[in-house]
Amino acid sequence: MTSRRQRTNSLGLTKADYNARPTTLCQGCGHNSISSQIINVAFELGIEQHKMIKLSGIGCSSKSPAYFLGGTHGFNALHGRMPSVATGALMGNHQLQAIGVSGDGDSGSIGMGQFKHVMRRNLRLVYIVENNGVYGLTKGQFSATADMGQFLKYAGLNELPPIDLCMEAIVAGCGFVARSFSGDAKQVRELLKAALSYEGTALLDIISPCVTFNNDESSTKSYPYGRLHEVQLHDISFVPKLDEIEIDDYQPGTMKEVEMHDGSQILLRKLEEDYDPTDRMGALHRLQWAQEKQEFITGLIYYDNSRQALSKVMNMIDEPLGTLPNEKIRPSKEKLDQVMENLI
Amino acid sequence: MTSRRQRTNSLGLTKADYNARPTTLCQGCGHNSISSQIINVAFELGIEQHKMIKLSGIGCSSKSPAYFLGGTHGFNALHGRMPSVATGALMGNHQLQAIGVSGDGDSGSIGMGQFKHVMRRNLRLVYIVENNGVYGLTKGQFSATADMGQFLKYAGLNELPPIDLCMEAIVAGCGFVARSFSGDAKQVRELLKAALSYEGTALLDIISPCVTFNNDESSTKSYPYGRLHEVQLHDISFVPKLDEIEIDDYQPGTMKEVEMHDGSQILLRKLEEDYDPTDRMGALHRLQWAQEKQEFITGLIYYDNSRQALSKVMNMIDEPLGTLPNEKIRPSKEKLDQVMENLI
Amino acid sequence: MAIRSAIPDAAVDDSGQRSVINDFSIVVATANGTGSQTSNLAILRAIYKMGIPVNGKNIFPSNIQGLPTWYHIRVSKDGYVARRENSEVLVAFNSDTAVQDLQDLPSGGICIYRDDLKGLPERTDVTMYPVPLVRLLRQTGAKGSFRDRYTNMIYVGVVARLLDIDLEKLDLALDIHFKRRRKLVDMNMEVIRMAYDWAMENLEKSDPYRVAPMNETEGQILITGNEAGGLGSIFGGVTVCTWYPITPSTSLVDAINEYLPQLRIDEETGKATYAVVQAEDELAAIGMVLGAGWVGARAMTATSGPGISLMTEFIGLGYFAELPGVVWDIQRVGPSTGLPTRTGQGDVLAAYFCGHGDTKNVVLFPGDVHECFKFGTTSFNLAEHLQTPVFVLSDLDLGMNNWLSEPFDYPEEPIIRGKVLTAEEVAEKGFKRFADIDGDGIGYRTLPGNEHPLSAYFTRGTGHNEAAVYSERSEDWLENMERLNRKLDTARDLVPAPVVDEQEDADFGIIAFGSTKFAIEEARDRLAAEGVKTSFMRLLALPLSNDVREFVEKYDRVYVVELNRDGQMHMILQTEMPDLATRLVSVAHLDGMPMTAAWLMRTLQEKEGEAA
Amino acid sequence: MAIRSAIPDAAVDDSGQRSVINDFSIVVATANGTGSQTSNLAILRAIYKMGIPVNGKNIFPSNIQGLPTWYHIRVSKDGYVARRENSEVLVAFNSDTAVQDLQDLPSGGICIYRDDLKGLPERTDVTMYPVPLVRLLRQTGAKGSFRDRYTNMIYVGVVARLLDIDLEKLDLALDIHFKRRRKLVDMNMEVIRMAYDWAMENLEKSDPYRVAPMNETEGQILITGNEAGGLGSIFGGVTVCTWYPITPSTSLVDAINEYLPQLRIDEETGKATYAVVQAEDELAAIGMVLGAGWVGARAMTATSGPGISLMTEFIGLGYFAELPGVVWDIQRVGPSTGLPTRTGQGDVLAAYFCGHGDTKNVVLFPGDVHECFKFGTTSFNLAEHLQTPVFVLSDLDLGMNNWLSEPFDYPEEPIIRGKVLTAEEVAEKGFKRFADIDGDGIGYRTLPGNEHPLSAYFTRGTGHNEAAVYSERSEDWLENMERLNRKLDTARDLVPAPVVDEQEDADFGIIAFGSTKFAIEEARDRLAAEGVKTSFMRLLALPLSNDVREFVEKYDRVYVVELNRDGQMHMILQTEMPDLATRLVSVAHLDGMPMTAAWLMRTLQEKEGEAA
Ligand SMILES: Cc1ncc(C[n+]2csc(CCOP(=O)(O)OP(=O)(O)O)c2C)c(N)n1
Ligand SMILES: Cc1ncc(C[n+]2csc(CCOP(=O)(O)OP(=O)(O)O)c2C)c(N)n1
Ligand code: SF4
Ligand code: SF4
Ligand SMILES: [Mg+2]
Ligand SMILES: [Mg+2]
Repeated sequence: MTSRRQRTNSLGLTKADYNARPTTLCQGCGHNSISSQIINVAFELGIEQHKMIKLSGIGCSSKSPAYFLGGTHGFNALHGRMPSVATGALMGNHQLQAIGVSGDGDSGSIGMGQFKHVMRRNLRLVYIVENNGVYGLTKGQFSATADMGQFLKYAGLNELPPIDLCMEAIVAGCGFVARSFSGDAKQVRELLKAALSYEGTALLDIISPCVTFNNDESSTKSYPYGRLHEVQLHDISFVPKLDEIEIDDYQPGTMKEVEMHDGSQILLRKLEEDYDPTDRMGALHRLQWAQEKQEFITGLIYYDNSRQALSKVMNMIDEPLGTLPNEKIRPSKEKLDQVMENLI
Repeated sequence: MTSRRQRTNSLGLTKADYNARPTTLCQGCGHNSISSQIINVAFELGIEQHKMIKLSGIGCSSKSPAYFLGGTHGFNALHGRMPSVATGALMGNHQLQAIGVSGDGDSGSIGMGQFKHVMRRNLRLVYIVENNGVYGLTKGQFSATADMGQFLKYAGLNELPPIDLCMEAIVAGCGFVARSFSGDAKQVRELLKAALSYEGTALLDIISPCVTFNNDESSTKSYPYGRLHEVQLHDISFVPKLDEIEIDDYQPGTMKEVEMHDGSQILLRKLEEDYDPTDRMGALHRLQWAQEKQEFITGLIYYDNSRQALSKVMNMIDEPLGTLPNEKIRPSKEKLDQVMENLI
Repeated sequence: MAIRSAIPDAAVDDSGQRSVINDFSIVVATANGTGSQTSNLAILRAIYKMGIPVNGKNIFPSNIQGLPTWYHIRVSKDGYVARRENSEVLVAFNSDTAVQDLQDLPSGGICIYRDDLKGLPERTDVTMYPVPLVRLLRQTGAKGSFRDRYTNMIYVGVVARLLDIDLEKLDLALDIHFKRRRKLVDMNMEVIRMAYDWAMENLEKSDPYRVAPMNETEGQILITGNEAGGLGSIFGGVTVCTWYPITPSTSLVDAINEYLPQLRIDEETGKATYAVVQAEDELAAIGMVLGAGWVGARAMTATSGPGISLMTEFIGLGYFAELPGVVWDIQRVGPSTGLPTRTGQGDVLAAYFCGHGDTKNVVLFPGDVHECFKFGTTSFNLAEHLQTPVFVLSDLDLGMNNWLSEPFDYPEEPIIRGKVLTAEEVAEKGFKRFADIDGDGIGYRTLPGNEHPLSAYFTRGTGHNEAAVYSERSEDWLENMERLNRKLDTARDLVPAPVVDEQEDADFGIIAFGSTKFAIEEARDRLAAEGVKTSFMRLLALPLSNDVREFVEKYDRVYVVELNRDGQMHMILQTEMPDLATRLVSVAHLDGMPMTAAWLMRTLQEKEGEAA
Repeated sequence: MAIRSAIPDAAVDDSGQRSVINDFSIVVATANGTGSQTSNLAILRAIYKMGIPVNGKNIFPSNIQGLPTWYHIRVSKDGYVARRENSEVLVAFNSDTAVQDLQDLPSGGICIYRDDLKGLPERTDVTMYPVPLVRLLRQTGAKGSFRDRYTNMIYVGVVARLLDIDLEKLDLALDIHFKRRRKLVDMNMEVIRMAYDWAMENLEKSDPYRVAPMNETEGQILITGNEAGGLGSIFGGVTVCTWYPITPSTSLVDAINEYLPQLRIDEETGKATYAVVQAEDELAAIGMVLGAGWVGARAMTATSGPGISLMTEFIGLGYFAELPGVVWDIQRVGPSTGLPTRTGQGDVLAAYFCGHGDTKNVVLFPGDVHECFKFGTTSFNLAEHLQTPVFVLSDLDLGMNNWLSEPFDYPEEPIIRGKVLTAEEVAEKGFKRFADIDGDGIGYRTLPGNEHPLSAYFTRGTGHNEAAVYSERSEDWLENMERLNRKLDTARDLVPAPVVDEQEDADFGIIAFGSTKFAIEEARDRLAAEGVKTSFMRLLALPLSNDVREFVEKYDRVYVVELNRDGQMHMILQTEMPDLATRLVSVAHLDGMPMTAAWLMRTLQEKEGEAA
């Protein structure tokens, strides 16, 4: 075999270094594409895998952390409970960058409460919902994001209104809310990069078709539907803080730049004229409208970086709490004696 | 003692007939006022107590069903779990009219998931949140509806954004969403009456001050704040279907009538010019605005009766399932034999 | 006491050829999500349609597509249906596992394999039948997803030829499977026939295994425990069924969903006499059950271990507030998420003591599909009569695999609604919710909707007195909790009594429960053949009925056989009979697979050796 | 063996008057939410500042305001602190309960009551001291909410006069209570003095009860078990504490929240070396604990029964995925919501077997405030060393009541972080997460953030092999579960050993755990005085250490004493020692109140009678 030099990134690593175990998901499952994009992004950004953690709940989607970033510690938690485990992990070590992967059943049904509350807390967590409108792993029941009126061979007719996780996140206080489509690799990548730079909880609600149980074109969560109907709100690119920003074809009014905490930028080339992702009401409005019209909008739906990450709010020491030396975590004898004195 | 004739209602009952055990809540607790209004409304509407059920979770608020409608079966469930118990009860007997009482901790913290999902299901349930921004029964911790930046003696500074249960309900698909103030007896009553006529889940988010732990005027959930800052979106009155409607001072454009499924009407005398409670986006918008401005708006915030109650969607037989005769619930021998035949 | 070899002795048949007829096992190794279930079920059905007792067990992975799956078919002229440790006939169609699969094949067995498999070990002690899969597939002209399906039909054809399976019966089996859609049947039969013919021409049968028609399955049905439980619940009068999907319980509710519309639509109105609700999680599912039970519905849910854990708080409420409700736990392997597609009996303690504080719950243990059906009525009757949550502990093996069985008789057990007072009765006798009028610990209840003004009371998980009024008084607490204990004692007489089979002068006793009965019965037969006499008590319920003690008293050693690590039933038996504790010997084992008679014989032999 | 009368024999003092000094109990009956706690604590503190051993128990309702509350103060020159069945001194200030309260007063007792109480029974066998509350209140000029508070100070003054409590010490007690805010102290002392003076002039002391200074409490601290546990956790190195409020555990986290800023702000940076998070519920609280434990934090939560039930699924994950974490369960009375403000020991089974499938957890049982403090370190050490969730089962009585105690010594037990590999160690030795290298069942772990590329692994609740890779293989499951059992055996040697006090030729043994020790010690003293010898083993942990068996082997009868209905520890002991099962006699009782020595003596006497 000819030994072609493999492309390496700033750390001198090849993309293969970001692989993990081979997937056991179905061929063509949207979740696999998302895993690939995570690998791509980690490679492109030159991420050090040991500085990250990956977490998930239970479901096909939640299995996927086993299939990317093999050099990163992972935690496959309980059904619907990834948020609390991530919260604990990020309290115990707030230096880590966390990716949480969940499903629509995992987050929208059993995990609804934890989903809402992790959004309120605003930890530094990229929260990916691999949304297929169905319970994949248990073979095809409707999840809470399935459309009202949808019909599935296994589950019959869905008669309940869908939960829109982007809306839920915004209402709960999340400051980075995006929707994308696993078939739109570039957008997924750029959103992922931006989310990783965000100093708080970033929600990526990625429509990720289940080819086995919910891929009929009549379903808004299918590939055919997504390919035909995706409406990008903007063309998004992420510019890391070190890069020289060079914007070609700059036309006033067609481009929005969003400056992030760490100095990176999100560049949005507007496709939908007056969409402003920093306007909370506008964002809710747009989502509501899309829901009514069954429009599949994608892009950075809402952005706000006015809230601080929880570790800052809590004034936590810079070092990870979990590995503080014993001297720092057991007060002195004098201090105990003082306390005792006051109790006499 | 002189025996004054007591006022009686259409059933010949006095108001006292709607009492239950004496309250064990603190004197002046907002929850007690709400209980009184429930008693008033039941008396005024001539409600037959055995046709109702009352349910609750755990908390001071959730104790209150013990203090109204003593002739009604009650169920004091688990913390945050009233919605599922109510759902089961209304599946088992969809003829019953249900009042569910919960607290802001009960619904907004531990019960968030069930809260959202009962709204999606749309059973015939009047869901009252007695919202005081605090955990009363466990003595003064912040609940999820407490304002960001609020300070409490016991709990210190609240650094998380509040959950707005009206917004949550609308986003989840609820078609009757109202906010009120336990200090505004008349409004509470009219909203309650309307909610009882609604054929689906109706949310009443009633700010109900905790005089013991959260009644400082700096708190938006206090009596002083409520009294000073309440902004009614409209003056609401409920007209049962049998009443002759007589509207005095009718001025075009100042009044909105909402026709309910059962023929009753809600009359809204507009106080806020262009507020239209049947506009979902407008409602979300208004709530969002109020949240940002810390405005205390009350009234019928959102109304929609396009969805059917779950029992209809499920095409359930008219009689309560729970008490169907044995013949109706055990299929015949012939049917079993048929099934067996097909399995050979 | 020698353990027999796993391979039945070969006999010599009329034609003078050594042959093993209707007494061997087949294992089909494929990947899941390829449709191999259709093929495997076809083989199973065809054999049983030939009148031969047979049992199929699917050992499948916890994913949707592409991971190894093994389908075990046991053909047993004597009607044994337990798993066997070895299968003599291997269909090696999964390249990922073929090497190991072939290694596991016992000496003398046969291996039917796709000839594109690489690196198979050389074995001279087995018969190898290569199948030129790619070529045969090409002949079918199959493309795309059909390639997978036809691959599976190809091994059906080859197996049919080699084992003498009747092609007519295969056609019948597919006809049933595809619900009479002949086109589908014919398409698949064509492939089967092609492979059959190819095998006829190209493979020389040189092994002893084959089937031959019998008359032992006439009129029998083929059904899974979950279907039986679902049907049983329908004939038991379920009106509210709530659930949250979880393997291996999902198919129980699937069955309910499938059969309800055909069995329980009200004839007059065309409306449903039931409600099935997919809940947002197990917390909600059990909450709904108790809410529905409170208003009088026969309410149930089905779940597995993780769901039971989540329901713990609500079960405690149900116990203490005395609410009826039925929870089917189709056990898989725990702790935690564990092995979702493997079988076990590890939730005995979790169910019996479910809840903090002092709780003890009624638990039923169906041992076969008949009992699954039967307990559909029994569970509701107990729940309503005792006003308490009732668990039904089945398992993945019983629940998800197909079992041959006599058709179910119409239930003899009437539908019993328990002590519910009407308005008239309240008027007559008065009403105190928790008064123990009958001395059995069970109070009378009224349902919401009862018009009598005194019928209303407040149901709660907090302390209360006889009149259901909130109380923190020590005496009220004590009395109430003692009454609940009395109620549990009442339950001892009400729950189904153990099934006992005693042999005179038995060497020892065996106590077990649930689906291990098949392995135990087989082991007992084989032991008996070797002169070892045993008595067997199969528990059908907790709390224990009083005859358990009598049984244990009779034997010096009573082996408590169960599929878990800690010997959970053994613990419960010990605590209820401390004076007999040392007679009770735990035989507990859990590796995710159904128990085999061979393992049990070996283990009993060892333990008997120790005791001797 | 006769039970002594509940009232201590009165002695005759120097002055020739019959007197009971420093050996009686007071009960103050008020309504909650009125501030009576301040008054009661003042009495308690003043007595202890007089050098007299004393203990206070608050029997309060589960609401915020207006329901009956009883505060029991036991004055005991001998240092007994268990609850007594009767109190000789009644302060009847709650009109709702006064009739019953007076009825409960033992003959010879005294009743200090507000003279506006109606319908009190006539009793000639007790001494009645009426207090003209309204008049005295008027004298204070108090209005509004001050009326309640001053009402309570009025009884303090009267009690002080009648029992000879030192006014100086009362001043000191209030000074401590109000944290040196003298104005508050003086305002209240003024009312106390007024009432004292009124009593001096108007009430003629005609009963024997009084206190007299001793020197037995010098240097002692007054602290609740929850404060001690909170402090202990801080000195044990807690870094992440998550919680959801629930009575009676809330005050443990309150203590942590109160002390952390003063003890654990990093001196260099002024930043926090800890994180305390109020979770949205118990499911989230325990999830956070396990997530934090996974990254190396010493993480804990505190809850009570309902919280434990909700945590069940996560505890199973913690057990199986081998994650450290500490759960304090301050037990209240269950099942279900039960009696939230009453005490019990009903969560033993729920904690030990928490989780479906086969789980067994490490559980600690502190018996006094010292052990609460100590176990703050022990619990984390065990959790990290054993890589598993550890329960600490305290109870409401121990946790929420104030106890006199020697000040806590600085912990001797070092902080132990368990088997955690650094990047260098991974490079050197390699890494296989679940390999049992040391034969103790405990693998080595790496923490997220470890730079070595081989250090990463995937933590999960599903089946896995030694290398932490997903596996459905039977052998992997078996091996892993057997290793977990070995780990539990390792725990037997690591957990704190039982505390044993044996008497030679003891008539029988007693096994107990937790806060019942006070009643047991008192009962043993009294039994000894009557010639009955007993040996006492107080368990500090589950799993049982091996010395338990040795203890049981020595006695024909071993009473297992516990505050629950079902004798939960008794069950566990029986199953672990079936051969000794018949020696173990359950003495279980739960009515919500702390155990009394008198009850225990009575019960033991009965059981001994039966045995004889
Ligand atoms: C407590 C609990 N309940 C139920 C299950 C069974 N279960 C596993 S995955 C799943 C649904 C997964 O759906 P989703 O989150 O949408 O993921 P997908 O498979 O579609 O990617 C369920 C119900 C479980 N593992 N745990
Ligand atoms: C599972 C569980 N966790 C915690 C508690 C303790 N608890 C009782 S009430 C309550 C909070 C009540 O707050 P809210 O719902 O706002 O009612 P409020 O008392 O303010 O009316 C809590 C945490 C409980 N009863 N059950
Ligand atoms: S079942 Fe659906 S979600 Fe699961 S792996 Fe297959 S395609 Fe993906
Ligand atoms: S504590 Fe607050 S919420 Fe509870 S009863 Fe008192 S005033 Fe009401
Ligand atoms: Mg999904
Ligand atoms: Mg509240």
